[in-house]
Amino acid sequence: MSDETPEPAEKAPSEETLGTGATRRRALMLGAAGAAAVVSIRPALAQTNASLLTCEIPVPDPGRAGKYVAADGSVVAPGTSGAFAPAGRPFKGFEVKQALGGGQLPGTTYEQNQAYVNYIRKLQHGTSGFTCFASLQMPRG
Amino acid sequence: MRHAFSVRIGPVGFRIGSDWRAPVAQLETLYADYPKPEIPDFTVRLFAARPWRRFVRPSVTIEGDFVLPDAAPLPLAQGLLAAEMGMNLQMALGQRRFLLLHASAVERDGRALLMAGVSGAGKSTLAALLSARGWRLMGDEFALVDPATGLVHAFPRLVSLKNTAIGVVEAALPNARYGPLMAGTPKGDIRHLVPDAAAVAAMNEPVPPALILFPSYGFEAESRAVPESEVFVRLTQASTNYVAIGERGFDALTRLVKTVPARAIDYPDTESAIAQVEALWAAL
Amino acid sequence: MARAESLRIVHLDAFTAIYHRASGITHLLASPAPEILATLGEAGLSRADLAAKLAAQYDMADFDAAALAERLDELVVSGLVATA
Amino acid sequence: MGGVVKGGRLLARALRDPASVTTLDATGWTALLQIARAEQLIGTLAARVQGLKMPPDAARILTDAAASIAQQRIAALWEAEVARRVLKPLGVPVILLKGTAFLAAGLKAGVGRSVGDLDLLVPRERIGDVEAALLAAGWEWVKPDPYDDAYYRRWMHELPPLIHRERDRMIDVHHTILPLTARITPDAQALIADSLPFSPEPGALRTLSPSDMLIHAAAHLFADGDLAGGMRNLWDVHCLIEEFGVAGLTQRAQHHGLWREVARAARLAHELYDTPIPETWRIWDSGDPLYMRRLTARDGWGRRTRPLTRFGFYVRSHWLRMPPAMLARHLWTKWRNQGAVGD
Repeated sequence: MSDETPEPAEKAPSEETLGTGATRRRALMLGAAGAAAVVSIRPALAQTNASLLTCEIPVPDPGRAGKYVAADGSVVAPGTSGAFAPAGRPFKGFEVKQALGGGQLPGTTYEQNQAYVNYIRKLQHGTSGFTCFASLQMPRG
Repeated sequence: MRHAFSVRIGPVGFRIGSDWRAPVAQLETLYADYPKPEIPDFTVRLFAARPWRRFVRPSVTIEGDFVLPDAAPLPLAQGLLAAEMGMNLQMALGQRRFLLLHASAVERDGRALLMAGVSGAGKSTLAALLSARGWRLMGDEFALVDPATGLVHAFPRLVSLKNTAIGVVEAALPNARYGPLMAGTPKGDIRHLVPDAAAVAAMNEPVPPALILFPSYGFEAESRAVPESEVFVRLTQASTNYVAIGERGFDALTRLVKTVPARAIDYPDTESAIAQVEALWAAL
Repeated sequence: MARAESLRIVHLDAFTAIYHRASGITHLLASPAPEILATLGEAGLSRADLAAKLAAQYDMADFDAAALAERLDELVVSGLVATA
Repeated sequence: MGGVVKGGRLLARALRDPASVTTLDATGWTALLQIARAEQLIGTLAARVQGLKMPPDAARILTDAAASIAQQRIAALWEAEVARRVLKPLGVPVILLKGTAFLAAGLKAGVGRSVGDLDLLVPRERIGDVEAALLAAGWEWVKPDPYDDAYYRRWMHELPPLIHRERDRMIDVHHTILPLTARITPDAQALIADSLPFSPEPGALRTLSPSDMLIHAAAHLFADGDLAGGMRNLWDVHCLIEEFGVAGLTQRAQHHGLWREVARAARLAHELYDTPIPETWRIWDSGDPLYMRRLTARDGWGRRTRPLTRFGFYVRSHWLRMPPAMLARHLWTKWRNQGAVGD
């Protein structure tokens, strides 16, 4: 079936291209298995996927508020050396999705990001943010 | 049908047919200052699903050009609500000319503020309160974005106030006109506020959007910028026709997201919300 | 052999919003999906050529063929990439 | 003038003779648009009257309708394309039916036509493979009710409807064009054998031959429903006859055991839309007036009128599909499962 419309030269100011020229030798991470990089927008009357992008994961969960997060993701006493202070705000599903794919959580240093991502990976059922995290792991729906 | 009423709200014409006089009489009173369409865009029918239900425990079934299955009938005392729900449903399911955003909108100095959010976030209340402070009410439920121009068109239907918001708005707008108080509806107590004369007089004037807010009620006052991708996703989910209008919807929404700043605001009470809105607007 | 379809593309901070003309579906892509799409192009490439071209263009610290296959399959499932 | 012609007849006149709309007043336009929407023919109407002089409100509403249909077309063709990609490895002939076929083939019947579900025809002996491939590619059962499921599998001419969990689109996979319970059994093998590919590529989707398309449209109108949406079905019949003529149609329809249905559809289409059919086909039988009343039963508010005719057709549509004992069992099971539904 003929379904290809050639891309016309667009005049809309917001129009951009996937151009690769400017990104030569930039780092590209393929990301972890199961961390989807494509979300399809569904009609609002049947929303599932898109809400994942805005669901929230607090680090750590409110039950352990104030505690620090160690490099391996475990929750430790405040002030433990080598561990990181709690995140200033909960992370959105889409931020976590990106971090799982090799990106970085906003407002974090490299090591802090690793620790938080490890924490999120270890989330257990019943912990705040688990449902959001679990949904992110589901392959498209 | 036995009784009929028609009205044009912003750019959209409606025709409502009813088995009963009462809902039509209420619509005639409340929409008295609105124009009539020549040919309506949408039709809503309010009827008795069984003939005797016109008289015995009369219950109003809602139908129209576009329907959701399993919409429960309402008692006749809530016939006005049935009519409004029917009109909203036609917009939500049938609107194809504009990108329809589930958002309230107000205008000042020729620019629009959009307030999007889930039900209960206070969209209608904030829009009504801002209208009491000199903003022009463009609509409390739907904002219509024209894909061709990017302008926001007004849809100033009756403002639907629920539960505690009724008292708050009545206090702020003591001289406004209101519909009957409908207690115990499926959405709680409901009372409709008639948009003021300025809102109706200017409803044909579209304006460019200048700020998008995502209010949430019940938290300490706070405000943060919302990144483009999140605004985009939130608005696709706040739109009932984004997918149905295809590439025009993509163009309209990406343009909106790229050109208009967006912030999420938390507020503990309406007074604080109004102050935050005015401050953010002043800082634009 | 895989090729990218006809698209409208707008970059939104860390994401790329893509309107796929043939399906009418909007997708939101995170890295590395947009880069894979751009590298494939509408002309298309074999899987081996895609891997080689990506490696030539980008510094790929965690490259492995299985991970690339998974990313590519995801794009195929979404309809954004057609396989021959 | 506009006051005389009402209901479905008003819509039929506008489709048959687009210039007739220039005589309509606002009330006439309101009724016409309403009826066209209710009959799912507003996109067709928009295409027919495009460019004619009309009130600005009507022009705007029809422009919106045309845009909406254009988007539906994209979604419908995409659904077919996804099915093609998923089923290609099976090496099974996959035939598009009804609206999607009209769109894909660029037929007149597809112009402005609304298309909802995707209807496919595949060989009966391969339907299990097709089902498995679709389930593996993200389609799911719509109805969890085991009675409905068993009913479909045992008696209908299709799989229970499937819906895609990402795209929310339905697909109906058929292996013939009438239920197995119907007393008529069309030659499904001949339908497939005479189907035509859309392109020479291997694995291309296919369409029924023009005669079979028309026969299917007629069968669908009378045997497979209660005449709901009949005006649109007849418009399909009209367009197919206009585009392909009627040569060989009689023999082919007789071969499938559907000549009676095809002849009636042709007569009704001729009556409503001036379809060009041979003089000898135009003699009405005693049932035709009833069908015509039923087809055009709409008021200016878009409501179905003439409820008695409607009820008769509802019973009839089930009667046609099932032997009486089975009908009783079906209605009993349906009723039992319905529970209390209030008044």
